[in-house]
Amino acid sequence: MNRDKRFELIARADSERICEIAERILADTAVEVIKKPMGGMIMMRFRDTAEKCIFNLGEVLVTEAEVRINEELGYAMIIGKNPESALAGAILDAAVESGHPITPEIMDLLKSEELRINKELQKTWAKVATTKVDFEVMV
Amino acid sequence: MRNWEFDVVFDSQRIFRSLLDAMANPGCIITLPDIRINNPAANMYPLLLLMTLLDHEVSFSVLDNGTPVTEHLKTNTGSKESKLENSDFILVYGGSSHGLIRRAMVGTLEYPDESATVIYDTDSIGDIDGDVLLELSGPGIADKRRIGTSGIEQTEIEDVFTIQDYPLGLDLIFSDNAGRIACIPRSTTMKVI
Amino acid sequence: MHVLGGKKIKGFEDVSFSVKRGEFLAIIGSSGSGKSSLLKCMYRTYLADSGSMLYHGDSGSVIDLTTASDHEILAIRRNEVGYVSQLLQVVPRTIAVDVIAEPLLQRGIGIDDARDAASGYLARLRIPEDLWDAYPSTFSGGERQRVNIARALIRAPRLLLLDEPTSALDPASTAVVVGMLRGVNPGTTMIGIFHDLSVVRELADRVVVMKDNRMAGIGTPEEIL
Amino acid sequence: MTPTPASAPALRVNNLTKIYGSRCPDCIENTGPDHGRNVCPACGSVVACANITFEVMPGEILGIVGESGSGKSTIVRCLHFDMEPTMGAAYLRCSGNGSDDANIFQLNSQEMRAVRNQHLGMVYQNPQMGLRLDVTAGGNIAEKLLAAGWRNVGMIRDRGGLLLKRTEIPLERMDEAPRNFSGGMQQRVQIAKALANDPDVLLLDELTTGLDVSVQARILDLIKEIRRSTDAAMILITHDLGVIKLLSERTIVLKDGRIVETGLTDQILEDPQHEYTQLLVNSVL
Amino acid sequence: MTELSTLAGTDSEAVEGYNFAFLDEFTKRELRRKILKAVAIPGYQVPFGSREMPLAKGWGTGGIQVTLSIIGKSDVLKVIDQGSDESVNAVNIRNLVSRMTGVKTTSDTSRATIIQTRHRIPEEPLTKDQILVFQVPFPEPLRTIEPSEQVTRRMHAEQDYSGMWLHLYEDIVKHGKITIGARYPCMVNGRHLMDPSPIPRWDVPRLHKSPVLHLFCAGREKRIYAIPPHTLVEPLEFEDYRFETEDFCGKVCERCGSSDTFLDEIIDDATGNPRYLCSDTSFCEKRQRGEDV
Amino acid sequence: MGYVPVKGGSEAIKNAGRLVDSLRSAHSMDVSQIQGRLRLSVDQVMGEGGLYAPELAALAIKQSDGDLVAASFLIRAYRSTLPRIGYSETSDTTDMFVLRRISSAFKDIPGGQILGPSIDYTERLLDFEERGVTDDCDADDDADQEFGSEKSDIPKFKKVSDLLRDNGLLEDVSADNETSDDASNEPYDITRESIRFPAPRSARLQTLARGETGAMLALAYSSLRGYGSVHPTIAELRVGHVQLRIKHPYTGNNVCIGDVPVTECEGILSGVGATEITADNRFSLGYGLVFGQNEKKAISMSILDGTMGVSEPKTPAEDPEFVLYHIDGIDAMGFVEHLKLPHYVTFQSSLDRIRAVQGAGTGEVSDD
Repeated sequence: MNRDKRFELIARADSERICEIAERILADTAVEVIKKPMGGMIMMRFRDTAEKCIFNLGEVLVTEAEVRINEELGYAMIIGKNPESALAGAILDAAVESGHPITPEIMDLLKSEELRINKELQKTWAKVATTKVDFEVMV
Repeated sequence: MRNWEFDVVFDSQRIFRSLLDAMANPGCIITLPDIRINNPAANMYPLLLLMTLLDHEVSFSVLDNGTPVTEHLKTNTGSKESKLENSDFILVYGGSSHGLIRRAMVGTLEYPDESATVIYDTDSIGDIDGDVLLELSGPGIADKRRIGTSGIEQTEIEDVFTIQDYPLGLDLIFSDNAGRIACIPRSTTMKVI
Repeated sequence: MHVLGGKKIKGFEDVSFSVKRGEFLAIIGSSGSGKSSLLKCMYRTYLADSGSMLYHGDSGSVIDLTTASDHEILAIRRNEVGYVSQLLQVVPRTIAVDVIAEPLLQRGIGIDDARDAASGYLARLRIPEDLWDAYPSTFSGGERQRVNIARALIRAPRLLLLDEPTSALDPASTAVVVGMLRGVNPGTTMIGIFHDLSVVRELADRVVVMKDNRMAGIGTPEEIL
Repeated sequence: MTPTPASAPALRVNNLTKIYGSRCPDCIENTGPDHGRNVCPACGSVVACANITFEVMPGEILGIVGESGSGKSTIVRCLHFDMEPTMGAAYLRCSGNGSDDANIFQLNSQEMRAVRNQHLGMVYQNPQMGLRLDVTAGGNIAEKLLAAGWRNVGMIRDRGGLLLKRTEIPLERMDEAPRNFSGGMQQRVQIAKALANDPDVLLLDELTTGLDVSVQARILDLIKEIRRSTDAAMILITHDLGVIKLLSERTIVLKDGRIVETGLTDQILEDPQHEYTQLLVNSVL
Repeated sequence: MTELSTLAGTDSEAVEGYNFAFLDEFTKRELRRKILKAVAIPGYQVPFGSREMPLAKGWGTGGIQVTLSIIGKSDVLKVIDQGSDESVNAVNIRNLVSRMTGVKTTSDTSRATIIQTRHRIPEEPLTKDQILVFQVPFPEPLRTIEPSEQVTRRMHAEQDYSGMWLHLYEDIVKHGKITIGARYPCMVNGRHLMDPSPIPRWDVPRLHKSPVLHLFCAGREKRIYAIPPHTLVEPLEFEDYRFETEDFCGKVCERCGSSDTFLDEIIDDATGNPRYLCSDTSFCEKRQRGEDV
Repeated sequence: MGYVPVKGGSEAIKNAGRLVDSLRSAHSMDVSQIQGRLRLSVDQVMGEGGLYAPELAALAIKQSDGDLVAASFLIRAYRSTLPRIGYSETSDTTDMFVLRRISSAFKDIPGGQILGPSIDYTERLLDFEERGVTDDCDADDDADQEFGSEKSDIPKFKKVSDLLRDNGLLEDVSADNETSDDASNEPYDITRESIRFPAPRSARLQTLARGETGAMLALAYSSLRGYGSVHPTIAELRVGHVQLRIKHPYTGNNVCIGDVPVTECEGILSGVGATEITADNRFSLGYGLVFGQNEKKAISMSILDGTMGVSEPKTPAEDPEFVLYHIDGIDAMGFVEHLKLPHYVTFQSSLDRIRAVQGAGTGEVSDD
């Protein structure tokens, strides 16, 4: 799992589970907060499909945080206003980078989160698929 | 060396108020608040002004004495360096742009504000003495006001004259070594005496 | 005034003559012989294809009427050259006195002065006073032609071009017009087309004869007629 | 007052060209009377007028004739800054406006407005374009005076009254909105407005088109009166040779956006040189 | 509290709280740059990217953005609406600024360094060390005669104000007088026509060559403009139809007895007759106390 | 005495707020209930507030007693306090996780018509059983059973507009737009710069995206109904999730931090009146995209995008200044409501004038 993938999964993972691991890291590891979790906005840019013109749709509330563990930086950004999750995410990111012993556990968590996320998508899609109009039948 | 930090919230507010005072009272000599920063230039005051005004929404260019100052401004403000023709802010060292100032943005009749603000790094400014003596009148000045500056060339002032075409034009800020500033916005009528 | 080698398709060609200051030159010839075209070329209502017409102005300047700029022509029309057409070109909605006064107004003379001068001409032409404020379109042919000539004379032209000014007139009116023309300032040069040879005898110093679109001769009335 | 050939033209126009559309290098070559079209076959651009060069003297009325679509209105619209020419220059000899070296098409919009306010008058075919129909007749004239810096209501009303009288609008209608006026009266108000600033150049665009004959006649007489009493150079745009004959001493004939002939009006009418002019004259007479 | 929430929670300042003077620093910078341009081109409306404020649009969002972008810890703020420090809008704005900055507030005109106002200029003469910030609903003086922004901008560019003059002329023709009440259009520095915000005509002459810096801001319409000290501010007027201030026909304030102030006219509950009181309440109180103002 | 609030304004303001509290029912309401049950209100508030933040939007709705414009306004004001961290990578809806996708132009489209979550096709009858019923939290699981959950690949759907374009039925997009990347074609940002006219397309789309649903609906309707003649056929209406992607600060790669629900409408502007078929005999499209599920706004946006493209505006909906200046709910609400503020001074000024004019008698101006 590369860093990008890890970042993405941390952003989408269950907040409680992330925080739980982060607490455990904090218990035995010196974590330096570089960027306190801060609410901010990302302007969402779209390309319209009529004239392919790029425009600003609107902003998304996010929280980002940055920490350092043993000279290794960790960074996380999540959608919404949740300073704890963002900070926890950054701690997990830095922990993996710095080779923290808890790394395998983090990896397991992220993998299981990935499965859960996919499953939920599947489930939603399955529901949506039932609303597809079958024209053959209608005729 | 002690690490002087620029307080983005409060230092820039105080500097801005000095600048506003100076811009509203052209030719009036205003002393900037006592703020010190680490910087690569001999005279830190023009940089203080720019750190107050610049951000990623605007662009600037530095004439002469370029690289370290430019880099400092880029890192500390997030502002973009750009060609003089497109710069919102222009910092001129050595008292002359050697005619380049004539290419600076002067705005359009619809949007005269889309024009450059020019900061001159000067040796000193004062009420009566200096290499160039100017007599000013116009908004912000009750009757007439005199200002003298050293370290700026008269030809530079004359170049600015030629492009001031109210409401189009440039707004000038003179900044000297002792932390004094004086402004000459485009609305000011000036003559060399 | 010199007309040299003028040529015009279906108009006239090879016409050369000169007219001295104060001289009255008559042009005669059968209809279609090119007389009228010749006169109109002098006034620039027609454009000559070749040749030249040198007009010696008051100031000693010489203008070639065939090549002068439109503005030069307009200037001499306004100040030096008059043209009397066969019939009065009626100026709509303008009373007689103003028709005559108009050239003076164009020169910037005040309306009252111009009307005074025009009234003088109307009196000399023996137009009844109650007609002065009437529209010339209601006038008889003779009256109209008198107005026409007055309108040309009021600017005291140095050169007056007359295009059959009497052709439409009865004998009495013709006599008045002839009288007027004889009374014109002796310094005024006149070139006129006439049908009535008795008028020519009475007025002309010299006569040009046009035939088949060419000049067939020039001389005193005695020599020609 | 008398203009002489030596006096400078009130207006000089050089190579005025207006092209609508994308333009290609051959637009001008591909159009004009020789081709009988003003639409460029290569790029579809419309060459409204091209290479228009002429001058007008103070006090002179210059007629510009041509059928609709010949580009005549484009010329005055460009001169009045209602539209921007594609190419060309125009020079005004403005009393007191400095040198006449300046191509008025290159002035900035503020300067153009000053030139228009102080030196130009325009009468459009449609009074709606030249008047604010809901502002009083007096107000319409006042607007022009206000633009030229008049700041005394009494004097403005005196001048307005004078102009209305001159254009035969009853004074008691001065404070009425022209929307309620007849077409002829609206046109006369428009003329009064155009005259308000004693313009050096008066632009008349089909000013009698669409009016009843008797109404036309009064307007034309008014123009004659104006010629006598002012030194304004006038450019008279019309498709009506009768109007030209009555008012203008010189005439330009326009076809497919080009000048095909220029001359004294009587010469144009009696001895037309260009085939097209001959057709035009013959079809009228 | 867990270690994590403590670490994250110390950011209550950063996430839950607000920056000094509410606005983020980028916003302040933009406003400051635009204010400087506005000062450099007196009377010209500088467009800016107005932010939503915790006040309704039209309730002083422009004025407050300017106030918040210039205010510092040592400033003393006064806020008035209709001349009064206690008018609902003034209270609301004063509370907001005070909460967001902790600066001192005052109702005493002479003690304030920044005065934010809606519809009035304080009666007490102001000094060169004060800044007057106006809340502006309509920054565009030409809007009365032309709805399109594109067109009015061009009119300013070309200094094409004859339409406005015509409006006054027609007013005179119809009513015999210029009938503009508040928001009387003024020429600034002989170049730009300006809307002085809806101050009464009474206050207009006080803008002319005043020693104070005046900043105007319209939040909804996103425009900033300024009149520097000692600037020509001339109400549009004709030689024979002069600009006129409100006439109180010799009425005096029934509280302080002033005859030289702008008066509020109030219908008496009991009698139904008009009564007159100073619009500037702080000034009125000073006079009542016999202070020299 | 006490007409002019010399003292006591502050007190009255405090009490006015208390009075509002007293009118609120005793039942407290959980923000998550609003978020879960007033789903479309939340979406509307996020769109008009210009900030995707469902929890805060629900809070805003609660705080504003259900006044959605007021709630959007709370969101906007909150926005002003947040720094903008940056811009997302430019996305489009091609890779959308589709919840709903219909076309009214074609009976069947590749991928099919997917009705998704919609009450469009149900009767509008008040359901009295809903009254007083508390939400059953287990209902969701029951539903899951009903829908079944067989494994299937989640499909991506080709856009109907692309199909039209491939068949040469749509206007070519300008080459500038097609090839440009973010850097060379910086879109206008109306939250940073005040809009100016003529407005670039990017400014138009952004203003529409945060416009007030009701105002846009009314203007779009005016054009459909007769004040204008844009009457589009919906090529495709999509509701679904798009990924929010940013550049990772360390790796520099394009990474996804989550999904944002949006509604998109592409209207084919052909057939009726002013929106003539283009010069090259093709259709043109009007575009609408909004946060959350807000179909009437997305459709209105696509109509207004079309009306504002008319070269010679004749109706309000065709005049970009008219549309863009008047659809902002927060601007409009604030300014209309500001009339409640005291205007004693300005009215006094007007009184002075009307008395002066009345005193002057007739409006005649003497001519001497």
